[in-house]
Amino acid sequence: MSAADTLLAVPRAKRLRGNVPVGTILAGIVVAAVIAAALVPGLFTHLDPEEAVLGSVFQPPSAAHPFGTDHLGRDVASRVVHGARYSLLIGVGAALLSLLIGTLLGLLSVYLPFGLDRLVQRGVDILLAFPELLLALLIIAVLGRGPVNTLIAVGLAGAAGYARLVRSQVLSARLSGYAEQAKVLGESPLRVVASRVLPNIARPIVVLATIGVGTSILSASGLSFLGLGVAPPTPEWGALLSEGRSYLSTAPWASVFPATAIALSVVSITVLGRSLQARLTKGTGA
Amino acid sequence: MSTRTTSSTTATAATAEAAATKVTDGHRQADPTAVPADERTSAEAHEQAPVVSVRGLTVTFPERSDRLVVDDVSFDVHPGEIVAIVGRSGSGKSVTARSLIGLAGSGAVVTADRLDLEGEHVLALDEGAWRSVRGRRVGFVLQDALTSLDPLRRIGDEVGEALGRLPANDRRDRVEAALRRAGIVDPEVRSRQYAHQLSGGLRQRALIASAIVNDPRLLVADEPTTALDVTVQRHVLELLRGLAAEGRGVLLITHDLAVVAQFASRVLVMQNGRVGESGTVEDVLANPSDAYTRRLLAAIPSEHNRGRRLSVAPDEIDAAEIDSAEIDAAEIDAAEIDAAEIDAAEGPNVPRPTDVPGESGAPASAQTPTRSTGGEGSVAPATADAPAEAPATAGAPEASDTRKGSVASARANAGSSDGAADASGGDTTAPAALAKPSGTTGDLAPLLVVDDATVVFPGPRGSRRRALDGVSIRIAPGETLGVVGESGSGKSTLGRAVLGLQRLDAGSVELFGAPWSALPERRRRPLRRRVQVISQDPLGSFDPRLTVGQLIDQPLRLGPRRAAAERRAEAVRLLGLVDLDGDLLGERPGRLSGGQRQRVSIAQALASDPELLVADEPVSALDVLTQAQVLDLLVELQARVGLAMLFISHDLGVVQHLTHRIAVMKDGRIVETGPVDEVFDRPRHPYTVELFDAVPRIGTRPSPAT
Amino acid sequence: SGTATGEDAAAGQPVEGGVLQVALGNDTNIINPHLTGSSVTATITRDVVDSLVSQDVDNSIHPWLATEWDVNEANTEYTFTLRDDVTFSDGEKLDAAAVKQNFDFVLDPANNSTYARSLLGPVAAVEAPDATTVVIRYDESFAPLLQGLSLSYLGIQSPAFLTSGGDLSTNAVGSGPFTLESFAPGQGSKLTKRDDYNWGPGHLAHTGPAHLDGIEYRYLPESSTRLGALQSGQVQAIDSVPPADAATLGSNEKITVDVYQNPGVPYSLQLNTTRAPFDDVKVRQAFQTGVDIDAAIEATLFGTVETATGPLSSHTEFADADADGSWKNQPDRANTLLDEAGWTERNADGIRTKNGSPLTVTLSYDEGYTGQTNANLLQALQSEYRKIGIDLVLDSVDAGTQSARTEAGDYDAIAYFFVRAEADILRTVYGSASVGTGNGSRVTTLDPLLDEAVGATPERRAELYTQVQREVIDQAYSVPLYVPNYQVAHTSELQGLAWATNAKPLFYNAWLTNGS
Amino acid sequence: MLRQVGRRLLELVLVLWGAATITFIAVKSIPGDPVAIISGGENIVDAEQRAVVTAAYGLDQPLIVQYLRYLGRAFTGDIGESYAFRSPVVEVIGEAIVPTLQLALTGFVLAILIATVTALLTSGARPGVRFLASGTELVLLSTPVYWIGIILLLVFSFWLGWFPVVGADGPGSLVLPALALSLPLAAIISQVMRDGIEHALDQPFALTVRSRGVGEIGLRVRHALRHSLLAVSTIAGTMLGGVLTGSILTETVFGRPGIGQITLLGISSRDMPLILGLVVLSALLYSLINLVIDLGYALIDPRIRDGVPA
Ligand SMILES: Nc1ncnc2c1ncn2[C@@H]1O[C@H](COP(=O)(O)OP(=O)(O)OP(=O)(O)O)[C@@H](O)[C@H]1O
Ligand SMILES: Nc1ncnc2c1ncn2[C@@H]1O[C@H](COP(=O)(O)OP(=O)(O)OP(=O)(O)O)[C@@H](O)[C@H]1O
Ligand SMILES: [Mg+2]
Ligand SMILES: [Mg+2]
Repeated sequence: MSAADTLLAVPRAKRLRGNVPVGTILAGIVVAAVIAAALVPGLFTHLDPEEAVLGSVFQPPSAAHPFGTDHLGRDVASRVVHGARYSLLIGVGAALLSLLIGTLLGLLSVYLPFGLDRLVQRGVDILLAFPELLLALLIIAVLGRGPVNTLIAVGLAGAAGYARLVRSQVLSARLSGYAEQAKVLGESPLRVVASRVLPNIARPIVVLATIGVGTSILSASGLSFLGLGVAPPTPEWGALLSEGRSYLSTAPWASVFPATAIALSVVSITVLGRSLQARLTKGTGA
Repeated sequence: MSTRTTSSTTATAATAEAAATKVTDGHRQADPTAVPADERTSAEAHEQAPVVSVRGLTVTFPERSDRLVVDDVSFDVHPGEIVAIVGRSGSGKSVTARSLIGLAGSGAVVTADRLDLEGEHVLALDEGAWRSVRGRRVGFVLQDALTSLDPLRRIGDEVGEALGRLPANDRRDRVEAALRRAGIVDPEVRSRQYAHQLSGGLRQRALIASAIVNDPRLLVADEPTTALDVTVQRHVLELLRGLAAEGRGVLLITHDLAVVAQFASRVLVMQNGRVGESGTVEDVLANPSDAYTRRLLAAIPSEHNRGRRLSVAPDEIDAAEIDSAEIDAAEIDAAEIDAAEIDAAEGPNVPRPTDVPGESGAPASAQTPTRSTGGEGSVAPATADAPAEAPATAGAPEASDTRKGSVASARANAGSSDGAADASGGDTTAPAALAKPSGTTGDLAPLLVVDDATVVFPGPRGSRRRALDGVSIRIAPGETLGVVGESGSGKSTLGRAVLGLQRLDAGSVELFGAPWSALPERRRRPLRRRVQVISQDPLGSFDPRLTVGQLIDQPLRLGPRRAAAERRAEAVRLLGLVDLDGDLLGERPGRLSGGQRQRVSIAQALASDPELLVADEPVSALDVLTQAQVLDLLVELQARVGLAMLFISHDLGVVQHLTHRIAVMKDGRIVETGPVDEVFDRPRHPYTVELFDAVPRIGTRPSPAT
Repeated sequence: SGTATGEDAAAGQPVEGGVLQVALGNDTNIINPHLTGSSVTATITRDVVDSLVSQDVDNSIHPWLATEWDVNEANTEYTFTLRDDVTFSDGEKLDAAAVKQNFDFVLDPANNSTYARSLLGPVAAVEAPDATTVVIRYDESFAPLLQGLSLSYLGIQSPAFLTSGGDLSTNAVGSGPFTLESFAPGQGSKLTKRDDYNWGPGHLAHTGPAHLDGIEYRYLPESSTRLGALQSGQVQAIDSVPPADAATLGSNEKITVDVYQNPGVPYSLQLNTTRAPFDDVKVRQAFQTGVDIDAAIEATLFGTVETATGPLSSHTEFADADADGSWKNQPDRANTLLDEAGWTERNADGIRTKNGSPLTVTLSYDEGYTGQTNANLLQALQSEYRKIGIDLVLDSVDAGTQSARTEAGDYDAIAYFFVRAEADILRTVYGSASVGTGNGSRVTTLDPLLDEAVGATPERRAELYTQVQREVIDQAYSVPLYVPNYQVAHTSELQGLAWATNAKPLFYNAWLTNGS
Repeated sequence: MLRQVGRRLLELVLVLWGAATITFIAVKSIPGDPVAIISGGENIVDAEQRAVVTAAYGLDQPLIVQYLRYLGRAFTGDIGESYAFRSPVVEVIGEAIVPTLQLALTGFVLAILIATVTALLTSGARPGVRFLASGTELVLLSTPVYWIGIILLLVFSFWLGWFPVVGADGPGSLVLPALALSLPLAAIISQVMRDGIEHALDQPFALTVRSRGVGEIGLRVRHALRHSLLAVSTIAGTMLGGVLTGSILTETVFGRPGIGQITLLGISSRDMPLILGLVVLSALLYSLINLVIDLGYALIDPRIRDGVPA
């Protein structure tokens, strides 16, 4: 499922009005915590996420190890905290990459001259015909594993969806009254794109990118689950969940906490994205 | 059929007074004194019991605000009569109507002393009981026919929906019968079609069919003709009249006083949820006791008030209300013109306007200027001493040189930035009289020449549609050409072609004596400043991110190099020109009212200092009072800035009010063109005749079908 | 749980009937044992194809399809006498021509029978002088043949099937106690009993038809799923028991965990001797001896495996009886060795450096093949090695990349094991012929010893192999970790489970207590 | 009409060709030795064997020749033999697609059912109910699908023992995987659907319908639902495309055979013909689904049938 498709699924802004404030604040707190953990993990934990303590494997949650320890005696809490950096890096990076490539392709598919626009369009069609996961798997197979490669794979795989959305936004912005009005006023086409079309499609795209961060985190965790994402011992959340799931019956905490971290972050990011959308649409009075 | 007594006017006046008292008291309950009076009246007047009887209806939406959306409304609808509710947008007309079927809206709190359908109190019905009222005892035709039919279902299914469970055959028969009764000639075919396959008029008929399929005693029609062409509108209204004649009560909601004048027997004028005035149509229109009603009447544009202000400042009216003996000339002027329209052949009970030209300051009822006979400057200069410096010129200068002079001076005037800067407040500046070209445009090189323009669009399923088919027009400097015609006749396409937004498949557009449509966009761009547009939907033409100031700055930046402060000053000046406050510069257009938006749009267009303005239905989205303000502004600009305009509208009154010449379009062709009065008075083409005939006019009330 | 037993101490009398459900943790794409080296294929087809000979858990060879055989002195000529009453499940009769056809098929490179062909060795000719006699000839001595013949890879399949021209990879037709009813990659296989079977392997008492009506193998890759399936009784047996759960399972009375220690080369780190840092024997020795391997194994495999003591697991024939693993866990010695080798400085992370570059060891592994448990062990070791200043980098790649790297020598260490009851496996792992593929240490110095051993007498072979094993440890070509085992966890309903020597369960003899 | 069909076909061929080309380039740039894979993965391949295999699979040819040959053969419908399975790709895929289709379609139908019921029940409901519904949906959308699968397994198969987990046979074994697959999908669809229903309920025709005495249920089922289907079919179409390969995760958790499994295997073993086959399959499916969506639109919306903008 692509970020673009999720966006389509986003309920129209006004729907959420009733429960935005509390939810948004909570979501903001969660996202802030995740960002803090990514930047300064030391705020939350002092244990080394990669240090195996062979004497203390599978300790249930306790004061010393709030989330317990895993199959190598590593502190799960510390791994989850340190994992925020990788998951967030991948999520944000992949979303940005998708956004960049998608916007570029979307613009090119509208504005390139000499029929090249249609060429780009067909190219996007071809990319769309690849299921995202398959594309990501292929890219990983070519590039190898690792956080950066996962980022690239998820980002590239998602780009086509963004391109489609950007294209439709550009098209409708170009046909919009204000773009036409700018033309009547005598603005040059390039200026119309730069100062009318782009800024106006920026809103939905910013929302898309925000929600895209969440979806990218999910996609990356899927790759890790298949053993093709980030390689251990890097504590990316998907990898943690993937490792931990083998011990679900012995040590549920090794997988439950990473799973919760993923779900909670993605929910919060999505909630933020939606309230952002709500605010952006409200601001225009449309 | 329906007869009225003079006492009904008194009764309503009493109600209105009572209501006014109540508001000052802050109470919401219906004033008991108001009701018996009306009841007595109806008991006397109607031998039959009313199908619906409402007393003291109040509706609030407590979740939204404490405002009384409907405030103490009382009325009856008797079998066989059409009762109209008029009022501007948001005055509570629809909510009132919807309350009759228990659908006032989600979260609505409805109270009433009485809400009786055929004698049964229905207010306290539960949802299930309401359902058996809807569609069975009350047929409801909602506002906006074009979207009131489920586009995904067949007409037959829609119409038959109110029937409940029935054998398929019976159902089909009854659906077809209803369609036929609604004036659809081929119900077998139509019932299998979808809404989009029907024209607007047919859709409205289908909707009416779905409302009467169960043969309800009351039919409520909420603005049944708003989106329709005048010709279609007329047919639909005739149909309603026929249905009433069959013995139904019809509650007709509209904002068009002309429709009321022509089709209703009684009318309620609503304002802010309250009934400002009610009574027989003749009484209310001819002798409006309520200031608001008078404003509404005054705002209707037509030939007769051309060159004069349509909008009357509310304070003038308030002043008038305080002392009705000293009625201001300005409003009387408006009232008298409309009164003049009321056909002399009306029933004997109606107070009749005389055929004597009125004198200024005379009481409204006595004011009856002669109907214009088409001569220039025939409008009586009835308002010489009006406080609003209303049309100071009775007749337009006839000589072409004078006209030239007037254009020149107007442009010069516009050029000096302070010349118009003080144009604020509707009553300080008088719009100049319409400079009327006297058919001698030949001596001036035309600004715009459209020659044999043809535009072909690909239609559905590979078909091709000629939106423009060999259209030729020309507009001289300072001249306003009105373009009228039914929907889809190619008016907008013509406008877009003139703006250089629509490629021509054949023919040419020349602007300012040079090729235009033949130029590549690159070479058109420097000339674009000289031809500007005001659109029907100003909001859509504004970049939603920009403030009013930025919007106006947009063309200024593209013009001659100027410092930011200078441009700002210019923006303020332009806002002043359109009668807006400079404070609005920082506002976003989304938060402005419709009239304000349209003014901003005009200011933006003027910022380029254009010579030609294309106005595509610039007022059709506005309610009649706002429309009046914008039209006044345009008239003023015509004179002061000497703008030439291509004015597109489907509203003949508006066109007549504002333009010098008109072109009538049908199916992409111009079927008739000429000076506005000439065409209006002596239409030659049958389509023009039909078009003009269909326009409901106050005073052209045909005798009701009995 | 227990170690290898030839045959479960059968509690009570066998019950006839019932279909056994087995969940396997790995899958195979190809079910024809001639065409693949997949151990899953070997497991499943062990009950479908019969071999010429069978091998008991004590490594002794017994008759099966061959009633007797004769090997010449030089180990260059093997003559087999076949049973004459055996039929394939498609009705074809087993005879010498059929056997010859099987081996010729395997030997033809076009058939891509890579693994089976390597088991046959450098065959000069296969002959079928009469209907019940098969002769296999070599130009040079080849001792390991009999053990190879006992594996299902060289099981005899119906010649009619082999020449049918159909899709050979999705079917196998043999003379075994079960016939392969269906096979679906990614899903599993179904076996049904042959009622007329009467030629069971010589090392088992039972030779008649199988007790079970059928066996259904299902592929359940998720260990938690597999385990759950067993615990909830949806299957009666699973393999690849997750070590972490083995203990819990052991305490469950209804479930038995049977373990068979794999013969062959233990799971080992093979150190690339051709490039730095492991071109320096001192670094290799330090790496081999510097950390507490056994502790890491204990922690990550929860005591479910035996730790390795030498290059061959202890019950492989010719395993060095004196190997005791005493080379392990000598951090002081390792530190001295590293100091001597010049890795004296340490960087901020505590990693030793030499001329400014850190002591990094890249271990390239294919996660699919390696599996979660081994990956855990490697991570545990990584953590341990850091203590003596070695940065063990775990580079997880996919199978294709891994094979390319192995080929090109682009690694410092790789980890794998080989299952083979025959010490000749040492030639694959340390012989120059397989440098780049099997020989991860890329050593060529052991060739004379290994080549001589292939055709030598048992006594000489024992000598030679012992010498090889000692050298592998002394020169630190390898760091043996643990002896992989094959674990079958099964409910108490399943009885009579036996083992084939390549550590595969044999269900021929098994039964379900509740029958059908 | 004929021209339309022709254009669509041409587009399809173009997309297929593009997808196949990209895949060819990608797979050829995956490092590793295809011969080793062809020869059975873990095995040791000697030089003689290598030569035979290399020649047999044309791997000794220049890449461009391999590419052209592949295209040429693909054009005649022969997409080759899988390295890993040593069977024709068509057969391998044909076999794997059955369980995947079963899973995907069941999951999809289930998702639509769940979504329809929740959307109908919660559209326009009280804020509390709506919050609960949309909150649940959000959580389902934000939880990794495989984790949902594992939890379902744990609860319904291992603890409660309601459903078997193993394998792919019998309808019982389909329940949990289909449910796992359908939950996130249902979450999305029900959001879109509820939104569509509420949007439809806001439209003038809804009031008209009410004014005919039709009850809330009738209004929703007969009118609003159908309107929401327009939006739903767009998203559901793109989802369905994703479901087929998205089942990789579900298949892995539930140990089901199918396209997901062979995709993973194909990629990890550089099984070029198989991957190409899979890509061509998904491109075909993508085009097919788009076609079906377009047809579906036309079926739902008569305006589209007539080529009139809605
Ligand atoms: N469901 C509702 N909830 C809250 N406020 C409502 C609702 N329906 C109508 N209103 C408010 O009630 C007032 C009257 O609305 P109504 O639709 O009756 O006006 P109207 O006279 O029919 O106007 P128009 O000519 O534009 O149709 C408006 O201010 C509107 O915002
Ligand atoms: N971009 C377009 N593509 C195809 N057909 C078009 C396009 N624009 C207009 N048309 C068609 O051309 C015809 C003329 O349209 P136009 O908008 O000029 O009519 P109009 O007179 O302005 O009608 P209205 O009063 O409804 O605004 C119509 O039939 C319309 O459907
Ligand atoms: Mg209304
Ligand atoms: Mg138009």
